[in-house]
Amino acid sequence: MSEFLQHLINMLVLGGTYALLGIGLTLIFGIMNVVNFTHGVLYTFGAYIMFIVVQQLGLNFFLALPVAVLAGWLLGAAIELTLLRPLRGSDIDTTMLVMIGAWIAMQSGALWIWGGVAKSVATPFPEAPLVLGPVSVSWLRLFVLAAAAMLILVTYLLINRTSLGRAMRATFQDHDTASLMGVNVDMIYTSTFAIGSSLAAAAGALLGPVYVIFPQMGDLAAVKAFAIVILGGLGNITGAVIGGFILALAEELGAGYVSSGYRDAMGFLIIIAVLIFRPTGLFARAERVG
Amino acid sequence: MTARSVAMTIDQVAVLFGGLVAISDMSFTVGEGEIVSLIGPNGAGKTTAFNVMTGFLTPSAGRVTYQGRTLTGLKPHQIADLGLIRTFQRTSVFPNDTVYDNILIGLHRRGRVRLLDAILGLPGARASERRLRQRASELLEWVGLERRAQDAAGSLSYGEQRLVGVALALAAEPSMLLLDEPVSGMNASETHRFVELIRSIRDRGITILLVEHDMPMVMTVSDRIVVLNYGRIIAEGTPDLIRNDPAVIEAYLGHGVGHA
Amino acid sequence: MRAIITILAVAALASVPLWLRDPYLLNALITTGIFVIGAMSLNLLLGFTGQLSLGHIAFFGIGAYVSALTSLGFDIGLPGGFRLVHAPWPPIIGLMLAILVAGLCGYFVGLLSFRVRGAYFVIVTISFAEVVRLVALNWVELTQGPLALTNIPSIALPLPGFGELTLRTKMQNYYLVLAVALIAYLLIARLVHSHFGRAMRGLMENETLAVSVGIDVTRTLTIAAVISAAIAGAAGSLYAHYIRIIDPEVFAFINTVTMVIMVISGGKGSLAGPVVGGLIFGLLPVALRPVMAPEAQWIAYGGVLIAILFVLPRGIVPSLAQRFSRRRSKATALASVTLAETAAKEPA
Amino acid sequence: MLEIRDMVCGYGGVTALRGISLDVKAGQLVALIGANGAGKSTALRAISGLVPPRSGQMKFEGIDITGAKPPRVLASGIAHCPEGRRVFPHMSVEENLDMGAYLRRGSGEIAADRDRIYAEFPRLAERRRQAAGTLSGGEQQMLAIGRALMSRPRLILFDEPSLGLAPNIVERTFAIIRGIRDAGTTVLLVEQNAFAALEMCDHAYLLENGRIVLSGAGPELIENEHVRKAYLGG
Repeated sequence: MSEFLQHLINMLVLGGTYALLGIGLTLIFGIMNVVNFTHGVLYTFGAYIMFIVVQQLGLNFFLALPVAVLAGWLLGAAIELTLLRPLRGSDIDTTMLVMIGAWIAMQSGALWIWGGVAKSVATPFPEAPLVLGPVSVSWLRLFVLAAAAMLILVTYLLINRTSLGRAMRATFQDHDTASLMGVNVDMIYTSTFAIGSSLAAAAGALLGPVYVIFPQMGDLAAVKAFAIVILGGLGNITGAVIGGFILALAEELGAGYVSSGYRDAMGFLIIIAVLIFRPTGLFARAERVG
Repeated sequence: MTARSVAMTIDQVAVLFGGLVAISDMSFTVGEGEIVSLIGPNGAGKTTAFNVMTGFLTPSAGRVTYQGRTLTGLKPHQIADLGLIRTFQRTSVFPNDTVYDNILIGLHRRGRVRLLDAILGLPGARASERRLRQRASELLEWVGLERRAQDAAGSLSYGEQRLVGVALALAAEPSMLLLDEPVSGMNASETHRFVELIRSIRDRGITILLVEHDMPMVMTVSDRIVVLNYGRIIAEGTPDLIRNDPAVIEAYLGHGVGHA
Repeated sequence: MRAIITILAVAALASVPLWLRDPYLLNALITTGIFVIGAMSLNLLLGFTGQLSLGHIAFFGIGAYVSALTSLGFDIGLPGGFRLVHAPWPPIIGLMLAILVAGLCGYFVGLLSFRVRGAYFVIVTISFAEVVRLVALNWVELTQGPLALTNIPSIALPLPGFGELTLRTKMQNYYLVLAVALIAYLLIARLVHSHFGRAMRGLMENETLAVSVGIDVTRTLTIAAVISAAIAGAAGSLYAHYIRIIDPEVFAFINTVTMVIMVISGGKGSLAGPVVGGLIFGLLPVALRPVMAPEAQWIAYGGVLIAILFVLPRGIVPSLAQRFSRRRSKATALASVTLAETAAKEPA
Repeated sequence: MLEIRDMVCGYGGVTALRGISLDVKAGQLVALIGANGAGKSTALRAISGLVPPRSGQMKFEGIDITGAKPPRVLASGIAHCPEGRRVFPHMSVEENLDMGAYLRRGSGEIAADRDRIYAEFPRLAERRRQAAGTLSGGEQQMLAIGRALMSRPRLILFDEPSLGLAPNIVERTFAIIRGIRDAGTTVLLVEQNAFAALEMCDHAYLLENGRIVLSGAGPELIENEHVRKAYLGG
């Protein structure tokens, strides 16, 4: 029983960051109809920003997170402006392949700059975990959960309570009519991609210090993000949050009770199972942002 | 109605999208060799009805039978195998292929050979290819597109694309043809030629169900007209009857259009 | 005209080992040839049915593992205390089984995944390949996991009356790969020019219309998937017996991407496209190796993929063909314009 | 108010408008009629900037708006009520109306305008929290009109407002459009129901194959032999 409780706690911590990853991807797909293969690289990028700010520049750990969010935002905007804007109106296969090209180039770039050796980040949190009865959780992981929850909340409010968010939702539902309402659709696309990218970078910056940082770390993260988005339904933010926690739970249970080697297979198995049995995602209101 | 045998029966069909009623309780029949038109304002459920009849949509209630067989649960290609073939409202061609190749694709039902025979190029498969090519040329001549045979279908005018769509449907050897707004986008002379074509199709024993907005055309070509409004049938009968039906005039024909 | 070009190309390729003595280059040509076969099989799906399968390497890898295990033998425990022991069989049977098993996998994957299209289909295929990779990595008893299967025997061709010929030299393997590539090319060419090919093209261009004239989507796409997977399996088998060592990294996503680049750059939907694209992108790393660090090569790889999609979205072969026959190309260009226009006009 | 000169416009290889010139005078209701595919919708889409014109010139209140993107056209005072209503289905009625005022600042004035629209269309007020996709066709049409009004336009473009609506709703819609004109907003109306459009307009243009072939006051066109034959069925 206590083992199960421990898995639940781990699930909560992991699920928060997974949700963050999923929201970014689902926003970009939902609004722009682009399958963003660079999502994992942005995750990696966020983690390296954390490493640079904390380890190389010696600055404050808590400052690194907003820096990573901002850097992710800028990189995302740059990708959108250079690679996606010129291809507006092309079919989804073309943008998907272009994103794959960008992924290969950027990941190899990370390998070139930082090398293949894994890096770790020192954190200001005490080594000793917080023990609550039968379960324990590290302070760092608690911080990660809190930060992820805050970012999810901010994103939710942005989408549902601001004029920009309303314009994003309108663009998702009907981009021509949104532009007739005066929405600058190009600007919405760029912001959407930038916001999604900054969330991926934030997830990387949060999980980087928990694990280790290396150039290919984003690949699995990307797969997990895809699994989450498919679980929740493309374009569905609430679905992505729930999907994040479901995936975390499946991984915890898979690793705990089957074999730790198959932990990372859970995401793929979920993808395959959902697409075969419920192609619109677990939550029926699939085609929706907000 | 005459003593024709019934080809298709639409029996208490209803279609709901979410809470929206697209068709409510629709029942009518089409006799063998008859030309029946389905008319009504946009959104009245005409195309939805077509989609139900050809298996692209499953009705929420009721059923469609064709030549005694219930169509419920059949996939579109299985319904096509029964000889029930449709055309589509918008561009219904394979745009990147030549007109000739379009017809060859349409001849799919006729050209089935075993996969291995086709790959190995066995005589059976080769003979079948020859027959298909022969048939494709005949069909092109029938609809009057032989001069366009080697042009990409997507480069043709809308009117000509409509004809390709019909030729494609004919290639599938229909016993009943469902035409969805075939003359929209055609000019007067093209429409006139099309009416002739429809008659020649019927003369070969093919039953025709037509959805069309062009009232003069509908009034000339139809044996019988079914009028839909709000997913319900509000009138049914010969063109003369429909032209003078007060309910139809109010709901659809309006000012004077019926007197074409 | 087309036949002459094909014959000349085959003759040129066949003459290579007669004048090229550099074993390193010959080796590169053989592995490239194997990947070209894979690319041709991918083109059958990508170019002729319009389905972007990004898990294609799964069939290649399954072929490699099936063939290797058939010729090496294995001894594994099954649930309930049973053991499954398989004694080594000749590699040529391994090749046959590789084709069969990969084709079978193609059948099941096709059956399941064609229910979803577009982005979903892409993600299912990627996931399938990754799950297979994880199984290869974790089922150590069967696959040795990351330790790899080693000492895989070379293919031996039975020659009636003469015993058998074991293909040890590079030249022999070169001709084997060339022969298999030719068979695969002809098979695909026949298929796409047949009745089935037309059905596939119809589905790709306008699925609703194709269905309405009686084309069975599932059946047609599944046939394409089976043949495509079987050919990829054959390529995988050639790979295993030529390299003689395989590990789970054979399933890496980047290998699928390499095949995709070969197809897209050469020209999807053109028979010669994957061959041309495959030769370029198979040999480019060889040419770049002395002048570029591996990371830089990969950056260039990604950059070239993007550049091709921007500059030559239809691929090299169709673009060249366009120059040779202006009239035909005009028609297709116009057609694609009309298509774009309808897409622009019709609200989703 | 709106002057269009020799506008050519198309998609890809197809030319939908082959050089049209038309004028909309302030305070008038101008109708653009023609067959399916004649280019009526394209004309409106070109004015509002959804389709960039290939050549020609457009001026609104003397200011050149040729090639301007939709937000700039809207900001200059032209609203476009699109074909098929196109409300945002997953947004509430109120959010749809607010989208109409997307470019405006000043929440007080916007709220006041919203209340005026609710007063005009009480059905919308009752359903203000409901998702627009669940409204009936007629209610969606009212919402689309209300949304267009929320930008306080001086010219409204209506694209086939009667399309797919029941006859009594069509009647109501036309009455509202006349009301908008009577209240001082200029209207350019594209309509397949040629008779109704000609009856209510101040001036009309007839579009055939991407060209304007006829223009004149509504009653004039109704009497025209060619129009009677081709569009009024007699």
